[in-house]
Amino acid sequence: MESNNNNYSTRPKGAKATLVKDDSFFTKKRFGFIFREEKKIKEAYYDVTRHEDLLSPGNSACLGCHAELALRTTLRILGPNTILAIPPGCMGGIGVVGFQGGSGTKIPVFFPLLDNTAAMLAGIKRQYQREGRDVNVVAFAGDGGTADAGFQSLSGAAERGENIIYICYDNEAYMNTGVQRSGTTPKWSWTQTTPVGEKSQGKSQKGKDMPMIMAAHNIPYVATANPSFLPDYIDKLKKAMQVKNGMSYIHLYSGCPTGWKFPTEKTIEVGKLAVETNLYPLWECVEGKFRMTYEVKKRTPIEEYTRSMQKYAHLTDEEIRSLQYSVDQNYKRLKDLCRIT
Amino acid sequence: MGKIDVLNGNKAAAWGAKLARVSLLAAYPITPQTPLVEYLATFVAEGEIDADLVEVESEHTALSVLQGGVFAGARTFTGTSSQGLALMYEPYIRTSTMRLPIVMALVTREVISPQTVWGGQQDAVTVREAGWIQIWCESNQEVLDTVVQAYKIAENKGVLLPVNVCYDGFSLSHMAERVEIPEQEKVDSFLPKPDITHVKLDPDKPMSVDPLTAGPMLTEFRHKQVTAMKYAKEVIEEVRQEWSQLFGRDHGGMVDVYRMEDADIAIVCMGSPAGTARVAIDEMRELGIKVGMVRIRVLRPFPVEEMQALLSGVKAIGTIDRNVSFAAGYGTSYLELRTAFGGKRMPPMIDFIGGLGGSDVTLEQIKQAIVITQYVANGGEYRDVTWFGLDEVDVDQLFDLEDQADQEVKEGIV
Amino acid sequence: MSAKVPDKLYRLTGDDVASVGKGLYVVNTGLWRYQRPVTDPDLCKRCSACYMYCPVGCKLELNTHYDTNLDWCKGCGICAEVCPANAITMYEEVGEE
Amino acid sequence: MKQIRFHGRGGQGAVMASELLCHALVHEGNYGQSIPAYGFERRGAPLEAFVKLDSKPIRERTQVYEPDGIIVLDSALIVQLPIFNGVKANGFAILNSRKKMTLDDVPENVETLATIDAVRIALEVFKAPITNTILLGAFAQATKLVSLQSLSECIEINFPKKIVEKNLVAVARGFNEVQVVTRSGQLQKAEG
Repeated sequence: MESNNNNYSTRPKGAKATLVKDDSFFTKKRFGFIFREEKKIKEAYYDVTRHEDLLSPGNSACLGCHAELALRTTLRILGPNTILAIPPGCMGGIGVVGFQGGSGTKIPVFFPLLDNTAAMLAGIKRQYQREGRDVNVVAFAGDGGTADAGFQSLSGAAERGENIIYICYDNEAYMNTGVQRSGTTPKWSWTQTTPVGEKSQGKSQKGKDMPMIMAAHNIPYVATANPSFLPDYIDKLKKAMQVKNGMSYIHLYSGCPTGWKFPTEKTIEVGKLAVETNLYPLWECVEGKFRMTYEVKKRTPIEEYTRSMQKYAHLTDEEIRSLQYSVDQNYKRLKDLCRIT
Repeated sequence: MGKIDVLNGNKAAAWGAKLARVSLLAAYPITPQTPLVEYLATFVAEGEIDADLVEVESEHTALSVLQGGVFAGARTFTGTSSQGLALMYEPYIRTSTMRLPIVMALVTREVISPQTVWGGQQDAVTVREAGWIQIWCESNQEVLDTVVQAYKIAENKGVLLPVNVCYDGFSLSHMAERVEIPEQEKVDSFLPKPDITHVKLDPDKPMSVDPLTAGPMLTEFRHKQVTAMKYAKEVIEEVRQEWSQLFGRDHGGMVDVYRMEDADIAIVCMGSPAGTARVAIDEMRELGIKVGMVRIRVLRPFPVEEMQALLSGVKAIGTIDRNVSFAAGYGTSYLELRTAFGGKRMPPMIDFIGGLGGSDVTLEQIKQAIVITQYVANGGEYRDVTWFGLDEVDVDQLFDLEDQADQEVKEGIV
Repeated sequence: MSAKVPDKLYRLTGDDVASVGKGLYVVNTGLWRYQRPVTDPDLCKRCSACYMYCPVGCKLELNTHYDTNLDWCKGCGICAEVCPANAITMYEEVGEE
Repeated sequence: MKQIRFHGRGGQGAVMASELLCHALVHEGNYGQSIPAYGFERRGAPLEAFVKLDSKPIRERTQVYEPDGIIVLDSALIVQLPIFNGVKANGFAILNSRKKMTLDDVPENVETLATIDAVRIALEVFKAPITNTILLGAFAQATKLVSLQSLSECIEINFPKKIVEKNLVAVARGFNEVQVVTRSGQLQKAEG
């Protein structure tokens, strides 16, 4: 727990309130779920505060960055006995590995290449295992470093059963270089390389389902998680840390106010909507057995999600219906998987 | 006295790694390096090497695994060739900038296209600006000895650079010959345990590795890299001395010199053709041509001072290259020699390109090269670069044949 | 064999031979803020939601409520949004103390 | 320096034979080089391997173009391929052949001709047509360039345990049962 600090926040003289609540979508406040999860959040709070914040207090992440939140939480759960790989991407760009002779974290951290994260971690883990030391060896990689350029090395490491924790923060595009499409960019997303125009409605292909692909590698632990649902994520991270017979893979939804174009204070809410619409269900696959970890009682229409950000602003009703269909199909398939495994 | 065995180049390299007591291995098979991977796997499977062998899915990953291992303090080994090296290029450069003392066998081969799997030196010379030390071997004994020596050079605190032990694909990698395997205890006394701390990922002593580094700092690091490369020359020489005292074998330091004491002309080459050149030199000396050889044993750092000292006084130089440089259409050793003299007065020099795509540099070709170089030494004019197999080499025209000695030399070539 | 004494003075990199980071690199993100969160201690229920969801990790637990360390707060407004008690209000930074 | 060319098929053990011969030469304190031909040889495809031997270190790093003799592991290759190409004068040929061959059947530069029905012996010893060590035994008898004892010792050192015994029998039978004829007119009987 932090000690008291004299620099408390007070209202500057004459300053007006900036986020005025009314009924328009972008400002309406809808965080009922936090009431429901209040107890869990308090429990998670005790988990999180067990270790100090291992990330530098100041880094260059955008305002409202979901991934920065996730990374801070991740390190506080993993603790100081951890070696962290941050391949090129947003987290590297904001200075997590450091800048000019300084480190962005209080634990050992390094830049692998964009496409060799899992391989380098495998080498580190193998050597420490030889020496009989149990160290958390963890990747925190973007979707480009995971699903695209980094996929071969990740797939190889998974198949070889390397005992590493691989976390992908998926903000659905190459955000560090300024919003270009990636392999996980969903259909119809606007990006700088899939612009919307006379002959284009954004990306014309579906994104690849990275967590399912990793589950198909038959590794001991695969999960999806979302930093808006921190207690769920913390749970999964702890499970991942327990795995000793192969790779753990966690796919993190990672909202991006800059690249998706929504107000910075809405990050948690957008993430919440992704789950509540069944677009991004929270599940885990332990030794081949699928299980939902967060049951959505009544799914929210996908339109609420698409309307919450500019990257889908161009969608027609027809396209939204088609999107709804595919969301429902995916969800049904997942439920079936949970049932039959 | 060690054990005498018959080893091909790949097995000699594997023995070198075993004697160096590596703890982490990762390699992906590629012709002609493939047997090396199999030998390493067999050594590990039979418990002869106490190491982890990571069966990677590509060369890119092979080198990356080793980098991770070094970050955790491991002594590592891998090997590759040609396209594998090309695929490895991204982590390859970084190995030298991170100053990781990784040793890698580079079984030299042509690069495609055209589609080929055969020997040549194009792969290795192409990456000579990637910051690795490159040591070129002539025999399988040298391959074994050099792999062990390479760790001592690479892990020296003033060097801390990765080393490629280059040996010609097939000509050495698949050719088996008599090799003496040194005793483990003696190697242990020569090569201490690795102590790599300048980049170490250890939760007990956290640091970040390779943070963003801008101009002024990067300039200093680059300068340090170049300084280390220069210093490596001294270390290579020291290691040579120590090795020859302990094991009684000397393969040369930066260069390997043959019959240069009284030489009028010099042949300069690299890798396996040097062996054939020795035979050619002996034969041509019988016929009265005073020829010697300077073998480029270390291509990076380049033996600039050694070359100047050895070659300034000869009357002509003939370089033999199993590779080409696209800078000016010469082979690499020709180009590097020109740079080594840096505009200073140097003897006339001609280049011979041969042995590409797995063809032999034959005894006859080297003898021709010697005669042509002698002709140039005598003031004759000859084309700057001769491509064996492509350029017609008519040595008849070099002789007026009134002289009995000329007649003998001419007959000696074929 | 010992390490070679460098022939240049390395002002920035000292004894390091490769680029490494020792000591913490900190960006002064307090300067980024155009709006600041202000917590009403009377309304704060100490549920810790703001603490948990602050991406910058700049929330402070006090005896009475959760406050904000303005050295690092970037002013994203997430805390104000997630607070179930509506105890946090965002105010514009007007450039005076 | 003596140079020898092996002709065989992928899978018949020509490369293994060339390496074993090399081992035996080194075992005797000599120097040897064994060089497989480099290509895409698959099982059944004709291939070559080379051995160079000398009493001093061999520095030459080239393939063999003009061998002092040839060893042919597969009888069909005798008619299928120009196996005598480049063989030096006073050369030798060690042939696996069921047919009894005479010096009239081979080019004039072959001084020493050794024939042996290695397949029959192999089937008796291995129950499979593995002829490489049998031909090496025949080579030792016909050329005296290596001793049977060295070959046998190197088989014991280098071969996997379970095939050592049969190969010892094979190399000895090759040595003892080969028929050697020379141009100087003499029929040399196997010495037994």
